Amino acid sequence: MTSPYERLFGRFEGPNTIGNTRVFWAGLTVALALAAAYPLVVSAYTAGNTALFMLYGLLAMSLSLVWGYAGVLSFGQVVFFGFAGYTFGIVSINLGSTLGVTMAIPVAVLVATVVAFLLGYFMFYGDVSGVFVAIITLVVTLVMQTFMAQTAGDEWTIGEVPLGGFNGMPGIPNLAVGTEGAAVSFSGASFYWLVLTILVVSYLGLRLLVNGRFGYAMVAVREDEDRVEMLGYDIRRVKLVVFTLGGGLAGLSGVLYASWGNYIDPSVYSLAFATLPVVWVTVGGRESLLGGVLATVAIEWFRQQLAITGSAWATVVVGTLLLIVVLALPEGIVPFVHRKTVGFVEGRRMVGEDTPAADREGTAE
Amino acid sequence: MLTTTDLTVGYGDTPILRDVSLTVDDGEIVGIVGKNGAGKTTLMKALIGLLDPIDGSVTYDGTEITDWAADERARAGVGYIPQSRDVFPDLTVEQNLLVAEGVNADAEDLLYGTVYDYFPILEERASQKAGTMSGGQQQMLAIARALVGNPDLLLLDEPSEGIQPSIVQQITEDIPSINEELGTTILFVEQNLGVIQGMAERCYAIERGTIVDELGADRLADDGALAEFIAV
Amino acid sequence: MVNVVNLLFQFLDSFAFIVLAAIGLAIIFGMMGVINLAHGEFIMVGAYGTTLAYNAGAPLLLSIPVGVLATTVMGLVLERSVVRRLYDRPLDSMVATFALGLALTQLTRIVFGNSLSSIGIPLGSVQYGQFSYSMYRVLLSSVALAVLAAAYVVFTRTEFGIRARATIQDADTASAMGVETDRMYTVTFGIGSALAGLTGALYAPTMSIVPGMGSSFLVEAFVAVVTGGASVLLGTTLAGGGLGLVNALFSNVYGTFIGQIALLFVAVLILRFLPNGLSGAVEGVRERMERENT
Amino acid sequence: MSERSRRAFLATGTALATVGLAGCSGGGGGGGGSAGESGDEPITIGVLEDRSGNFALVGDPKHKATLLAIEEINEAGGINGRQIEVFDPDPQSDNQRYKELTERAIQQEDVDVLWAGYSSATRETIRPTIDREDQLYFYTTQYEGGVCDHNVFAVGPTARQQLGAVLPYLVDEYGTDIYTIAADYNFGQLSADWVKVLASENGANVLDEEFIPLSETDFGSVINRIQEADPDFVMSMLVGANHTAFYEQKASAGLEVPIGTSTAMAQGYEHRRLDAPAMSNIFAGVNYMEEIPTTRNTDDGGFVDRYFEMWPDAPYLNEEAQTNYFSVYMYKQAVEQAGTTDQEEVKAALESGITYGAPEAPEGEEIALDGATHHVDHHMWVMRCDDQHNVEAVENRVIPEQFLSGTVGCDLTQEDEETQYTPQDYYEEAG
Repeated sequence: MTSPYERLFGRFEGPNTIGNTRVFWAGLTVALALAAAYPLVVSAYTAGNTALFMLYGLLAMSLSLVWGYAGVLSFGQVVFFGFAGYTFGIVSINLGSTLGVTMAIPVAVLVATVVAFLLGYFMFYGDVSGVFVAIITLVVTLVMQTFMAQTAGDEWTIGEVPLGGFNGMPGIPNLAVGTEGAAVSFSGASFYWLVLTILVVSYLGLRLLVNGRFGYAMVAVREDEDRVEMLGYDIRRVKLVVFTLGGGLAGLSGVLYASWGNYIDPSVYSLAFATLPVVWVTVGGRESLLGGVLATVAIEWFRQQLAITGSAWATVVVGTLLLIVVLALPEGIVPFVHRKTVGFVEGRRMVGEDTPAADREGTAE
Repeated sequence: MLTTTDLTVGYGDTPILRDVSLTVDDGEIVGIVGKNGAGKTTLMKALIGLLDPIDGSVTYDGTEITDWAADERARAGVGYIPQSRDVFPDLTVEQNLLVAEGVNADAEDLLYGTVYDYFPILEERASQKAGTMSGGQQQMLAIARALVGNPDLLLLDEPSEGIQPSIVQQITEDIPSINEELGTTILFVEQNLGVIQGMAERCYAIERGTIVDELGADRLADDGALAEFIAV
Repeated sequence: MVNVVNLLFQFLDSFAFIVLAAIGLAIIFGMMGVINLAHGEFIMVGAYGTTLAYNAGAPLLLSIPVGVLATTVMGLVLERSVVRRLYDRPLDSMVATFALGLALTQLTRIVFGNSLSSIGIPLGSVQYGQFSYSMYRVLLSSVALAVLAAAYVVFTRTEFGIRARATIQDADTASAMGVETDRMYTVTFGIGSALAGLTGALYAPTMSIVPGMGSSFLVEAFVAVVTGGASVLLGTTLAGGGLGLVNALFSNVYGTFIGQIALLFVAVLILRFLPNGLSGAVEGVRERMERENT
Repeated sequence: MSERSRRAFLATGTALATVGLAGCSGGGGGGGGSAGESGDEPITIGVLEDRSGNFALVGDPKHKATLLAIEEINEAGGINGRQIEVFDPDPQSDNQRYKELTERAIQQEDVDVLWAGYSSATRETIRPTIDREDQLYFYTTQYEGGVCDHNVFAVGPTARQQLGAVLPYLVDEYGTDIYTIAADYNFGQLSADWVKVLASENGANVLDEEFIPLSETDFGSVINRIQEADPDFVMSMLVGANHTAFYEQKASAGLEVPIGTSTAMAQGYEHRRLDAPAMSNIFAGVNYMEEIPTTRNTDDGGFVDRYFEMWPDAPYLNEEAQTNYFSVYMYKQAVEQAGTTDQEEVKAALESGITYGAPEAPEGEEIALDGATHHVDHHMWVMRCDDQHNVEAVENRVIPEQFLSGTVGCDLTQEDEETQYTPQDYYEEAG
């Protein structure tokens, strides 16, 4: 006997996600309704500005997936983000029509996905693991920054579009879907709704994924690679699939980013920007898909407010708060709050199932 | 020499050992027998200080050491031979021994001569990386390493596990003679009938995290009585 | 036309830069598994300490130890207060060190302004034909070699080094052997910090002293650590030698732009074909030879 | 041919602008008719200059000098009796932050005029927003030149003006063989092109040119290559903290060739920061340095005195700071002339040809804003640094903006454009 509730939400629920109650879904629905109404009550500037934070949230979610769920310490989500942003610019400006813009979206995401696949293939099938993944992805990021900053010359022109070196690539069009004459173009509030929709669809899609068979394999890989291997899974394949998927998501975020500012430059590959997704996800809670998104919006809003004050202490404050969160709340804010409130009972049950005492003793002996 | 009182140990809040009370006197060789998963390794880790007890106390040489860290216990004279040996693979044999020189900070001199007498192969291979040696050789190194600082008490965690029989035999003979020559008190965990009978003067039997029986010399000689506690 | 002396000097220069940029990072990463994203700021602190001491009237030879000391003390304090809580959480330690770096850069700016007046490069030049080269930059290569040798001796020939390596390989077992593992970590982190500080101190005369100066070492440092592989000192030496040669050769013939591109390209090739890095490859060969001999 | 390719380029530019506009739904209330016509409402000025991050060294003086001008104007009764308010967040040398803050300045803070950014990259980041909102914008850095945009007043000197001051002087003094080193990004590449143009105009030749990555700090091979080429002088358009190392390293290596530059000293005051004699025999072509000997600048109560009275701890008063300073006054004049802060009317007033007695101009002279190109005919100085790091003026004259007006025919009073021309266009025009 399945209740209507279970039929509707059952596949989105499981021990791998936080929020498996009616209250959660009701709350989420209310929150979404409020979020959707938000642009109606604020200025176009505020809506557009919030859309930027939300598209960063998608980038954070891609890292939650690969790091929080599969335990792959990727420091290079911005690589795929940047590849997609640049590709979107190159393709859309070259084609120069609404249809061209529409076509540039899947091409850009595909390029990011392929780059993630290649990098992932070479790491995981080269048996690189653990913290070495972090350092290799970090190096790829830094290499991309150095390389893209040097593409100022005429020889670095793809079609009609110069890569632009340090100055970056201006003139990237707004997102649009359709052909000439029958097109929807996104900016201001409509861009906000587009980002919100993508975010929600991605969130629900990832909940399906992590609560499905493959999701269990992912989490198992994170918890104990050797045991997963003994159970007959190819951990390299699991990691590669997750990493590639994460790259695609980061790429989608990069497309949104490039069209938001009509601009992209090599600073997307900088150490500072590369660290941001890790910061968001660490603060929000890496094992919570929603936590990273919420933390992203909150942190970016806060950082922007500090910049607006023009205070010299802005970055010192950011650094100090970050340090405090990392030290005081190792699991991140959202899982912490969840554990302290609704998840108390549920959480105990999950810990109990996940790591039975006898199991541990068996390993120890 | 060593006493535990109502010792309760676990990972997080989940106890694995409950209310373990045991005593080892000076110069004794005491065994602990039990099945896989009974809590033997947990006990050894708690005794050397790698796991913090949830409750109860540990007394060593008349001093309560319940809150002492592992390195403090080692320097107070507790030698430890971990399960599955755990030598430092990238260090040479000699360097492995050097690391443990601090065991028993009170000892007058280091026992390089003695351990090389017992295990001459280690002197031959002094500059070989420990990770490249066979399992038996690594076990000898682990024992030698625990002995080199001349400990007063030696904790041995399953010395026979995964080692070829000839070396198991050698270890079974060496340990009692170390006990005799150096006066080292020995507490070991084991599942191998021959090793237990060859070494132990008496034994505690442990099941599901609690001590269920104590076996004197007479019952140790009885294969059947012993097998009851170690059969998997 | 390649001038051999030019090439040699440029190689020594690149070698020194790569080795010194990487060594502090490599020791902290290789020995402790901590990726110190504040590495650039540690270098900056070394440079600031040295420059401030020099500007206060101390001779350069005395100012360099001041920079090293300042960085070491800072490293020890940070290890005790922050880093040690994160040993088993590598990405969290990246976030924490990133946050530290962020705050350090801006604090430096608030306290000391946007730049310090710099120290001139000492020692003058060596002349040969129509060419000349800065003596000091060449001399740094011998310092780099000396640092590598000293680090090698410390970590393989001293009791501290052996205990520290034992701790890194198996902290529990090491502590059960009487090793104070906490102290090993602290001291190792201190050594890594000191070397980062030394790098800053040594390069202070050759660079613009600004709060963000540390970032110019990061690419070389991380590339060297990754291509060097797990065996830290050997890896850093090989990376410095190999990448330094590539960089010098291509810079010499085609200019600094191609020199940088070539360096990055070779680094990618190494990662692709030698997943265990240069040191992994060399040790693989050595172990095979040892097995054949025994 | 050349005319056609330019048209084609323009067409692309327009198409892009249209795509941009097509996507803009309503856009927000900034732009043309924002501020009230009358009354005592304050005028809001947006000042986005870097006070932290990589460009803080050069950005901080820009911020300070702008505030000085505003304070002076407010104390003297404001503009048409209206006080000036400032929106001055810190963009932290981060282009993304610039983008966000520009949107905010225009849409949320409703600024009447905007000063923003040091690097060309920053300018290009925010220019789409500026043009979408038709925001009056002053870009004050010395730069590569060529921006012809009806919303942008690029009032700093261009590469052609800076190099045009120093290069002919060096040809006269030292000879005709030039070696160019430049930062490997748009500014450096375009500046190097201008060196070639100016070399041919002055009968000199460029032996070789080298573009150096912004991240490079090791100049051993560069120095060797210069020695091999043995030029009469070097033209250096190196930028940023990393490249500053070049001057120390060349001094240490004993390279003594004269160096002409448009970037060193006037912006990052290397002659104050570096140990002598790193900057010895370096000639900067600039419109302004703290040391230029005009009465408006260095006399008692002059610009330098007023600046350091307001900012006693400031390290230096740099080239861009002066440009920010005088352009605020030019804006004041334009508003007074237009009688309103309506941005289109203020632009028209600026285009009518404002002149101002800026500190860079000697007593009795003024500098003129060229309405057609939105650029300034600067009074340019050649400043020489000696081995004690003292700076003296060796030559000075007015050099008008020539490229946009003379070569490509940008006339914003006649036709609104949003283009940036490059030396490529120069060659095409020249045939």
